[in-house]
Amino acid sequence: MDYSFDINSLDDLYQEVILDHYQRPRNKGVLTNPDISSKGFNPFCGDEIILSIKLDSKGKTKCILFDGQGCSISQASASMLTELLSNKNLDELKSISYSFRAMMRGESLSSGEMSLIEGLEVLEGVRKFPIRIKCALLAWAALEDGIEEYSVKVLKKEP
Amino acid sequence: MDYSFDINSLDDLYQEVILDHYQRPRNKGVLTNPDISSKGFNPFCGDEIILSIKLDSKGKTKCILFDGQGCSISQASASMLTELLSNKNLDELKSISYSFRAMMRGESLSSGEMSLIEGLEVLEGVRKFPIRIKCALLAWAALEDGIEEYSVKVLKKEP
Amino acid sequence: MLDIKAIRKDFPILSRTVYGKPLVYLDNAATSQKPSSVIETITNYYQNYNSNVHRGVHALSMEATEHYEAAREKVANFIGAPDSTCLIFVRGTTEGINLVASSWAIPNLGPGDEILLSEMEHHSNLIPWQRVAQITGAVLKFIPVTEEGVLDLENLSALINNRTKLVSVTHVSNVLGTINPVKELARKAHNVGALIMLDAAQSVPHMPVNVQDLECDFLAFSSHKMLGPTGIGGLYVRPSVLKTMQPFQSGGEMVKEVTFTSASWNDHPFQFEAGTPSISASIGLGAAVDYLQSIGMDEVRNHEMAITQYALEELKHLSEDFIFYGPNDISIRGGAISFYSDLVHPHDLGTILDQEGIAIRTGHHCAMPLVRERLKVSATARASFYIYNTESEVDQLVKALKKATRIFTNAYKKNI
Amino acid sequence: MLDIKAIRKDFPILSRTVYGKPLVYLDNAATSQKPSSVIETITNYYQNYNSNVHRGVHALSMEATEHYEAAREKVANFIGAPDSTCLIFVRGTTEGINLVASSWAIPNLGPGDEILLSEMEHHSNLIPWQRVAQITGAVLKFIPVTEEGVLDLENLSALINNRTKLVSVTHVSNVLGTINPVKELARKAHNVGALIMLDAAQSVPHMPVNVQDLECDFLAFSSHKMLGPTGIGGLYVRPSVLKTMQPFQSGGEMVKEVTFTSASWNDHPFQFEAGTPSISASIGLGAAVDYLQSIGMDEVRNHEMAITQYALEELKHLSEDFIFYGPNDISIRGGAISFYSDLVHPHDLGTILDQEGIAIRTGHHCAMPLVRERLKVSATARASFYIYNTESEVDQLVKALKKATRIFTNAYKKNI
Ligand SMILES: Cc1ncc(COP(=O)(O)O)c(C=O)c1O
Ligand SMILES: Cc1ncc(COP(=O)(O)O)c(C=O)c1O
Repeated sequence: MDYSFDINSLDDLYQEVILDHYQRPRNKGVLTNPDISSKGFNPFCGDEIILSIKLDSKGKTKCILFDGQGCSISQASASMLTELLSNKNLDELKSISYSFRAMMRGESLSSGEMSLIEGLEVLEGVRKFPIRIKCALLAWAALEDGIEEYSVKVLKKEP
Repeated sequence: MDYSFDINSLDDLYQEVILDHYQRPRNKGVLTNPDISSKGFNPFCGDEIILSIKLDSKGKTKCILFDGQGCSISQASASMLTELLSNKNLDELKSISYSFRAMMRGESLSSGEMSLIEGLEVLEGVRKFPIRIKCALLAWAALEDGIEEYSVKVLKKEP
Repeated sequence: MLDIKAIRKDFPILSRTVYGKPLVYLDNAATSQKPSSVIETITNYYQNYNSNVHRGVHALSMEATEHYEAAREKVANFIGAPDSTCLIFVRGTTEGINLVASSWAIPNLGPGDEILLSEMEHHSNLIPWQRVAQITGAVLKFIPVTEEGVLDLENLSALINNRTKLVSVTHVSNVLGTINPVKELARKAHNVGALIMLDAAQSVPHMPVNVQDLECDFLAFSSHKMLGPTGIGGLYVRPSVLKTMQPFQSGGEMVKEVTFTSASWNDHPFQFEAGTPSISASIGLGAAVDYLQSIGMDEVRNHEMAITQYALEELKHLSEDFIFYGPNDISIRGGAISFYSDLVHPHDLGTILDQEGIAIRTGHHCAMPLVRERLKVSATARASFYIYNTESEVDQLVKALKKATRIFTNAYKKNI
Repeated sequence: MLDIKAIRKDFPILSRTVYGKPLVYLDNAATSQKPSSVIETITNYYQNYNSNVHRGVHALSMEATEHYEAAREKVANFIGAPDSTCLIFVRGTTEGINLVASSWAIPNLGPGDEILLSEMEHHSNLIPWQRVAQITGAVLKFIPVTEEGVLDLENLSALINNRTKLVSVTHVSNVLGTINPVKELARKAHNVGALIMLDAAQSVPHMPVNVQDLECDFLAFSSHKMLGPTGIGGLYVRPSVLKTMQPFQSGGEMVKEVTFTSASWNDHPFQFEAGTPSISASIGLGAAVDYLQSIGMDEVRNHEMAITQYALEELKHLSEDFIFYGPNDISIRGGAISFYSDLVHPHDLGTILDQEGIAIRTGHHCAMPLVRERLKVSATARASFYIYNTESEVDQLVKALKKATRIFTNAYKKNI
């Protein structure tokens, strides 16, 4: 990249929805007895996300909370994650996470994939600020780690 | 120094006397029971000088041998040292060594000092080759170390 | 008074733009910019006398060796070392501290011995000692940091006691800006027979530093923070201590005689410089020292006091959401100002300022325990100054911070 | 065929004079010269995007980080590493070997374990293992060197046995020029469950090297010997081994979460790169790799084979006092030729050649045990070639050696 002349719009980054989630985070907190629990940490900036998930008897997400501290992007992305992922099974969670990653990598998504991540498109503006992509992905990386750990430990199968 | 244009005369360095000492070293060998014994080693080029000195009852040098391997300058300087230093007491050895060092540093010597190191002037040409000065001094550094060690250990006094 | 305009002309990077806007570089505590004289010294080395040092009889090698050792002389002289044999070239402050940990502390410390640090240490002056503690059984103690951001010396006589073997503290904090009373600490340490190491990463570049004056035993600093190249720095060790130290890395250059099964060590400082050194960077550091000395370290310090004072005053005009860390007394603070606002997270501040061409640092500044456990935030924003910074740059900083506040305040208003 | 004329134009230093004579640089095994593209890359870094890496949200820091990591990619790709996360930036070969000694060998070896070296190792691949042996109780074994200057593999099955935990050998000898059969050694090592480390200081600059092809576990090399800046180099570690290694130096950059009393480690390779790295040198090394790849490593190797062959033939015309070391078979030797004459000591040869503008190296070449205990001399003279050397330079070398012989022969005649 050439940083000499590129001008990026801060409006793309700080969309209203994002700042809303940052300032009024949904589902913030920590579950006492979660089925899945996982932490994401970015050593370079110190941002932190803790996810805790309770599954119902069918293996679907019953309750997802996040906790943590960090910039608007990491916190908003986590908040949006908790909203979008309620009442989904683990395979669905993974599909959504992979689709979101694909979007953040700039890949073109199928309409099926697009519909999976409905509402998250507002985060696409982050792509213009490459250093901030990690912020947007922090909660999702934690989610994937949590599912993997759960699969290995609880379901006793390789993810 | 500027190495771009300086031209040094190899003749100054490789004077006949020096090459003579190099090719027909005087007093080469190792004493079995020396009073003073010392080794000089230059880690950067591997040159090595071993001095062994026997003193007479008056504390004067009775026999000085050198052994070792290395370049013409280090070996010739050692050979010349053994010739010049016979039948001298330790203080005289030190005065000669210091005067020689002074000459190699480019200091101007008194006529007394000059006469002390008579014959060693041929080594002054080495000064035009700064990297080789260490070669010329190797045997002398060993001598000084040897005297110091002898003073501390045998004479039990600080040098 | 510094002629800042003239100085700025010496730094090519200061005329570049970022997103079409002039660069305002306020990240000097992370690394400084380089004057042309330093860049040209490096170029000149590679174009005219590049060679390996210490082992060659040819002209290039002699020339390179002369310049390399002349640089060591300059740097030793710059920090007031008694001579250049007690100045070891290292990669930077971090390697300097690791060297002391490996070559002095591990061989000398044992269970129950105490190492005294402070709560405001950079990771580089913390984790090596955690490792030493783990290996030797020594115990880490910490001088607390007060609310104001200075060392709390109230219990110092308990903290520096007969078990204390080493005090290792930062001379100037890279987060709080605090200048610590290191000479006092040195005296207290020596009184109980302990040694003192100074992390001088943030002092040597910014103020006169004299190791004999400070009575320290070890002092480490980084070239890249003092106008010099990356990849080099200095470690001063008091001569009497140097003699007792074990080798560090091993290999070529640091040995005298070697057989298949044994080796004897070369004289210091070479004993501690295994392998081909960072020749160009060392010589470049020499040029940086020349540049700083031509300005005068007192002048450097005066300029930084003035601009820091100005910045502290101007920044107060920001919304009350902003918290500023570190002492207000300018005589005990260097040119780094950390701040935090709940409204706009430091990381977001960083991005918004970047769009204005203003480079500040955000995060934990490699001092996570201080930032998280004492300041109790996950990150701060930090502006840090050097000889080429101007009051007008401070004004731009304040303006951009106001813009950031506006973006988040407007959203906030909408969102409630 | 290389266009040597064009290549020489890329190296500014080659147009300088020494004592009024054109420089003939034949000390490439010690360090190589640098093309303009490398020098300009460094200048460009300092003039346009100098910044600390990995921790900044501002443009300069992002730009510097991109270039720094792109350089890592280039270097990893150059040596055929599976990806760039297993390429650690180190100061050079020496630090690379020290890292393996500290972070892998010391934690893994114990009394009775064997480390197999060869008798032709550089101090940098000997002394770290002497230290490991001392600390862990492991035992050093040596593959002998034959009269011809190659490894004597006759007793290899005894030397590589169940107690062997590591084989560490030089890929190409800096004294003898010998190219060792390292792939065979790698297989034998792996057969007994041992790992293999290659000192590739003299191979990576001069021939195609592919770590996966060679099946090695560790491989270290220096930038300054391959057209790149001083102060940087690479250590490749096989990914499965990398995961098991302990940290090396500690401080900033290599940690994840830090409290006052504990720390967790960052991902590799960052875990092994404590402190601010040699940013400009790493990026400069990337430019050196670009330059070498634009020529092609096969071409580099072919040129060196041709000029070494030519030199070996021409040097035979010298007086019979001269002894030449290393294999005659050009397919197993690199471009370094060591020689010795009782008539003119290597050190004197060095000085006389220097006066003709010819730079060769004299001494023990940091391989004292080989030179003193096997070749049984105190020093050798060594001419070593690279892409910019010409046959006419070889002719000048031979001519100057004849002059040296004359000076000493004439004296000899007079002196008897
Ligand atoms: C075979 C060999 N190994 C190791 C080294 C050490 O490399 P450096 O001094 O760059 O660490 C060298 C060069 O000096 C060498 O030729
Ligand atoms: C106070 C302090 N100590 C140590 C360091 C580490 O310096 P380096 O990364 O150059 O080794 C820094 C800078 O990052 C610092 O500010």
